[in-house]
Amino acid sequence: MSVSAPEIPAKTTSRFKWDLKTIGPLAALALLVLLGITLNENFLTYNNITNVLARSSFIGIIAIGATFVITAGGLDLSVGSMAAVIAGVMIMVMNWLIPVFGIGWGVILAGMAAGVLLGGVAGVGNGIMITRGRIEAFIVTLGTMGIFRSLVTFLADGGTLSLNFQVADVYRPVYYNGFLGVPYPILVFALVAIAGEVVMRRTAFGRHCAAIGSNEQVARYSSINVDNVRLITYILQGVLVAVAVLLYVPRLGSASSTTGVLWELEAIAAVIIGGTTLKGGYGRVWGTVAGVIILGLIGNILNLQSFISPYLNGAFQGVIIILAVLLQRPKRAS
Amino acid sequence: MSVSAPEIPAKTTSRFKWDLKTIGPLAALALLVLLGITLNENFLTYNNITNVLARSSFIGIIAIGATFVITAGGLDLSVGSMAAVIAGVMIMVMNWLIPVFGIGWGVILAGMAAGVLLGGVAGVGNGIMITRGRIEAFIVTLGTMGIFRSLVTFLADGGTLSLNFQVADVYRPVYYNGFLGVPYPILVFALVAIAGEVVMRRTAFGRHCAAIGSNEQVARYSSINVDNVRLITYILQGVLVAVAVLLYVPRLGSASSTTGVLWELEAIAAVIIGGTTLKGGYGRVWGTVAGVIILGLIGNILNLQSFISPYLNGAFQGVIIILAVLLQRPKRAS
Amino acid sequence: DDKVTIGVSVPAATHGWTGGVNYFAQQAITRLSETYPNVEFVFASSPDSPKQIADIEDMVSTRGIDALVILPGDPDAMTSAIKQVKDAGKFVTVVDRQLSIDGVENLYVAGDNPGLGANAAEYIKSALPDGGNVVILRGLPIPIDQQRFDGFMGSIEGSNIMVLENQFANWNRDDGFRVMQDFLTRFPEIDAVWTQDDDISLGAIEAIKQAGREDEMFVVGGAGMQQIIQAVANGDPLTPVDVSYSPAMIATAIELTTSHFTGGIQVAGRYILDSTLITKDNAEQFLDADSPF
Amino acid sequence: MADVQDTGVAPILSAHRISKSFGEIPVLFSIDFDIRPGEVHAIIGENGAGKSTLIKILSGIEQPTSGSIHYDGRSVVLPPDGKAEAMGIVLIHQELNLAEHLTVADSIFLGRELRQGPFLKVGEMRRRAAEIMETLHVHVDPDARISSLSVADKQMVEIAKAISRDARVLIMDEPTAVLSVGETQTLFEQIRRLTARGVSVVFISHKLDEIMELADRVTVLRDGQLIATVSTEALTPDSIAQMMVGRELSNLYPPKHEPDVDEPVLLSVRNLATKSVSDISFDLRKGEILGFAGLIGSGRTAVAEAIVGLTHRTAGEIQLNGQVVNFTRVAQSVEAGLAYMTKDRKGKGLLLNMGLRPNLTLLTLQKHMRAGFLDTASEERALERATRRFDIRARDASVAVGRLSGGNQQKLMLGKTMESEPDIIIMDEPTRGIDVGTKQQIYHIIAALAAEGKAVIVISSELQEVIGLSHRVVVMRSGRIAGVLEGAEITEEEIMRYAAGIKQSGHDERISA
Ligand SMILES: Nc1ncnc2c1ncn2[C@@H]1O[C@H](COP(=O)(O)OP(=O)(O)OP(=O)(O)O)[C@@H](O)[C@H]1O
Ligand SMILES: Nc1ncnc2c1ncn2[C@@H]1O[C@H](COP(=O)(O)OP(=O)(O)OP(=O)(O)O)[C@@H](O)[C@H]1O
Ligand SMILES: [Mg+2]
Ligand SMILES: [Mg+2]
Repeated sequence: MSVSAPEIPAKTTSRFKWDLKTIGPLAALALLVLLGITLNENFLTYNNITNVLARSSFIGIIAIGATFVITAGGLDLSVGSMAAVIAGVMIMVMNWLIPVFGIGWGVILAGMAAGVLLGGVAGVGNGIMITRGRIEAFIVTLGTMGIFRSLVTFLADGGTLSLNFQVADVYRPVYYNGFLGVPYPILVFALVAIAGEVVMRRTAFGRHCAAIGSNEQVARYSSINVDNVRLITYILQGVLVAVAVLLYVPRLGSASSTTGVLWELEAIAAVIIGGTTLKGGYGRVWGTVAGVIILGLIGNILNLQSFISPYLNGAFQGVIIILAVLLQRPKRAS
Repeated sequence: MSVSAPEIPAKTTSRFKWDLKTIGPLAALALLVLLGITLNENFLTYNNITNVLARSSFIGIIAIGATFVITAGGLDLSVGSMAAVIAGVMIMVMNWLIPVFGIGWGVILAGMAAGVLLGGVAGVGNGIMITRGRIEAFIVTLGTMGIFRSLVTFLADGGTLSLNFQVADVYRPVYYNGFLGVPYPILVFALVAIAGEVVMRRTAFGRHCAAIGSNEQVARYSSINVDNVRLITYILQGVLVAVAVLLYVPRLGSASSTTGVLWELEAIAAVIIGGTTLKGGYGRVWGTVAGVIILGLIGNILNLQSFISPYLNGAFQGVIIILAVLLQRPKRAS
Repeated sequence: DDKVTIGVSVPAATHGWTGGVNYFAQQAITRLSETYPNVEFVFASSPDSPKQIADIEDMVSTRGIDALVILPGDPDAMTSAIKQVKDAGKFVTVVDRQLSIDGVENLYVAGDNPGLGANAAEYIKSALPDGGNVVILRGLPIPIDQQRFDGFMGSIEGSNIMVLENQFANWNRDDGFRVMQDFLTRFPEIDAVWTQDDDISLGAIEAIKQAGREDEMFVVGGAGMQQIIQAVANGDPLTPVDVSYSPAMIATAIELTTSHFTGGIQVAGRYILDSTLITKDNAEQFLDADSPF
Repeated sequence: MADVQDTGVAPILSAHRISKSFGEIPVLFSIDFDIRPGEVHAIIGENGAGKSTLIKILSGIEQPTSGSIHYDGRSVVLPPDGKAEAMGIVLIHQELNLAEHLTVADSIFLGRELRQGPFLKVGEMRRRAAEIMETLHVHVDPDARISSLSVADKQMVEIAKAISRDARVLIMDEPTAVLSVGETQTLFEQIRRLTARGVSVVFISHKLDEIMELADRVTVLRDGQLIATVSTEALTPDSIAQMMVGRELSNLYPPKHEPDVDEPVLLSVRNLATKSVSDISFDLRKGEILGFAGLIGSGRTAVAEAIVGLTHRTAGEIQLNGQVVNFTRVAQSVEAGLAYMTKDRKGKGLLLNMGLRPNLTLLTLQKHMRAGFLDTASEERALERATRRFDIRARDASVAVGRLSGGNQQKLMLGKTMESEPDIIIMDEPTRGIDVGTKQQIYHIIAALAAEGKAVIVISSELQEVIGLSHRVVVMRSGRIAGVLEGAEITEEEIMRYAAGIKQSGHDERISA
């Protein structure tokens, strides 16, 4: 066939299209920063910015895991309770091991290892029930949300599990100190975000997540091991929850039945504000990072002013979340 | 070519397939009832059963609305907060109108009208933002959830809004009394459920909900007004939240910022336990009713026994929810 | 520059009592801002510990507070963050809940949680000298609840009062109603109900009335909600007493802290507000028509 | 070949100087088109020529960028979203347009349910649906869910839905692409019945014999331009093809080179059984093209899916190069050099919301890794190669695959399967929706693969294709092999005899013939 069609040359579109959908979360972020600057001269100070970013890092790291889960068409409601259990167990393990290792990094590293292991196991549990048990992710993780929450209440005997003070003193710098003036939580968050973005865009796993979320059948026919990829997203989520907890414990030094309440909602909100589709098939990690920072800034800005009654904080938050997504709404489907 | 296919004879499947998927929620329900009977001799008493059903009726009525929203591929996270606002406003309206109407049914009917109106308006708000604003339902209703919750906190000044005692006395029978021994809340719940089932199965609206949830494009090309049908599901949800509140207010005569917390999760869980698919396209109201009663019974059973530490209530709940859905899990997709 | 900024941080109004805390705090702030124009208040109300820590961090880094009045939602979780405020040279007043290390705060204005439980237990023992059956409707599984519960159980120990069962009613009326209904189904003989919180009491009372068993038992709550105090004052046999645990303690703390800066008096140390038993006789002094709680 | 002269018959629906662009990309240039009462007007053209776009404009689904539409002589703006159905303009979309969760009866009446007051006449609709399906000789339960139907049955539901509408103009976009001969004939009967009543039909197909059989007039599009509208009597399949692709089309099928009898057997299937097929045994030799014929639902797809591990097999043995294999996942079969291309490109083949590149390489991402990361440049190169080899025409390379023309989607899927460089390829309806020009090219590719020493199984409902390509043909019927034909036996009549169960052979003697 020699006569080829007089094709309009395939447009070499630039890789990044700077359309509304792309800049949506960034625009919302920029507007919030502007608002912050107007409200308070201290807004842009080193202290304030590092404060906001450091405390957003827990949700941030969890939300990056959620980006993968959601992109692959799943959902994990259990992350907040999982964080509480992991924190509780970490604290108990560290307290137990003091007689063995003495006060010092040995105990902390053992605790960290226990935490990451537990996160992985919790992820395996969720993932196995969803993939092998073929139960709706919403239900499985709603169930484990209750189970984890109960577990931490039970372990803490209804109260609070507190880390031994001397150990807490050794551990505290992991949250409060930093490297070259950047607090460790921000560094870890940044590293996880960069790694997450690379995995999503530049590895087969990331591509497979999107494929599964987009059309599970097509993925299966394209020789993707759908169950395994899904399972891995939940394990990744579990491990990232544990990583977040590694930074959370030195900040609070305790865990109770109220630890991590509603984190799941915040994480999912951040993911969707960032432009990932809730039904799966398309995810972007950098968007999630923007979403997390938007949520963090909303809280910060509320503290910078005194006109809004604290009773109405939630309303302000709600309005901003809707506006942030309004900025990137899709055009009417053709 | 006249040779017609030597077909495998058309399966004449009976209208109702009594497969696991159908009887799943009923089986779970039956097992729970059995468990209850074993645990406590009073379980099957008239009092206990009417107690459980009557207090499940709020969530039940809301969950029936949620069945339509979810079947049409939507989601409404704001129902709990919406219930709180409606309750708060109803109480305020009734208290205000006492000087006008005096103590009596006039005030109550005015309050009811205000409640239903507000529910409808709230539904219109959610629905318009989702359909005309084309913002993801998760985000819109997460936003309004915050807004409504703030609003009721604000209206109650952080405390509790209480209905005038004399009006409350007139209104009380609406929750506590009944007709032929069946408490009114149960009657209303039953009526809403029957109406819901009929609308879902026997009207074009119900069918259009399923079509939209299954494939929006197909629905649109079948000249279904997708936006309008969606909008109506949210309005219906709002009105049903209001109906639930009409029964809630006479029970305790008060509303506060804690009213309706986590109702959205409970309603969605009931819907999914009932066999409706979270991603839309298939919904069944009777399943939702079973789901609601399952959730109600779990709480009841927990209070009727003493082996499980109250710290572990949530775990029991989680396990039962997962099991209830496990009973109706789909066969491995071909 | 004698301008003073005082930060006030309390938990969000997630149940009646914290609702009261929010109300009294804001009322005190409004009142004191008028009286002392040179004192500025920054108020924050936070749903959980991380958020509360974030709020006080923001107060220090962006609002330049000189003093902090804080009712920590979860004192163990808040201790090190509060210590940082102290280390930054701010005056710190802690309200209601003891931090997990001593000596952080300059001023401690406290309620007595174990005392709340013990007071209720003492009354029940005295009201049921021949013994009786008690059910307990607890709050949320957090430390305050545990302290109250332990206080109650410690006091009831050794008596002939029998605790049939305890369940969480999450400090709200709906759950109080629900749990009490089921307890009534389950236990044919209940002589007293301890709810440790008046919001729960209101729900439980409705359930008892519905079952028509209001003559068999009485309810002891806690925290001193106006509606219950009024009933106590009226001599309602269903609520013969209440145990005070006033959310207004936050106002006391704010006032004391303000006077530290404005009155030139050094304020420090511990102010413990007792949990007193409110009976028909002393109910009048606890009534406050303006309180929303 | 002159354009058809004005016959004086007033057209019922006509388009005047219609142009259409998607964003910057023009796809139709000033098209004139008209439909007369009671005629069958076919539109033909290469993949991506703009046929589907034109008829979407004629039914209001898309609005033209410029130009006008006249209906009954009056200039109209057609309402969007299928609302033109109320005016009597009914469209069957090229891509299946059914909601998977609904039942057959629900789907047929979707958007215009029969009601009694506010309530649906459920029983009535079920009965009418069954009737309509009966006239089409389709045996599906009106209560069956769409998701449980085969692609062909879904297409029949679409047809049922369309002919049950009160249409004045019935527009069908490649309705026969997934239908076998028998079903196509049933459809044609219905079309003739409708045209006899004065209904006008617009018919798009790449099967030129169908056009010759059915159409009164033919409009040819090429690259968005109107080439001609001519009456069918003036045409031969060759002349249509020539107008379509702009050159002579000789030798649609390449010459057959029978493999040597001593070529090794690459794939050997013995007594394979699944839920829907049983007792399947055959051999596939190196260099062989083995056709699978049979009526829709005869189990050809089921055999293929069982071999590659997509469905569970209940019995039987499969040998690859003499080794017993037991694939449970597609990845294993691809690894072993055995690839399967599905016939359901929308549901199982392509990710419609993604671009061409990720779709092309989805099956073979491992080939595009550098240091553990995806190498986009390498993927781009693969896309370039596939675009050339399979003549994939995307006017906008960044477009989501769902926006490609149907034939170009099919070509992309072919490219995707071939990316895995399999030794054995099972192609299920490989030329579904592909224009004759490209078909020829694909046939040559298949022949070339066989000549290279690969082995190919072609499952096809187009008998001509099976006959033209295959060295041997397996005919299936009701989940079993009814017969195996070779050489001169491979004729339309013989295949149909086996497929319809008129003739039956003990297959054992035939397998290794
Ligand atoms: N919504 C859309 N957005 C962008 N481009 C589109 C869209 N719809 C169609 N196109 C482009 O318009 C051109 C014509 O497509 P069309 O579907 O009309 O072709 P066709 O003649 O029907 O081809 P086929 O025979 O393959 O079905 C193609 O290049 C296609 O990619
Ligand atoms: N009863 C059934 N239950 C579930 N899946 C089935 C059933 N029957 C067939 N299938 C599946 O449906 C698909 C189509 O199979 P089918 O046998 O209808 O196709 P075919 O006749 O081989 O192909 P064609 O339609 O091209 O002629 C296969 O994946 C098969 O496994
Ligand atoms: Mg087309
Ligand atoms: Mg078939």
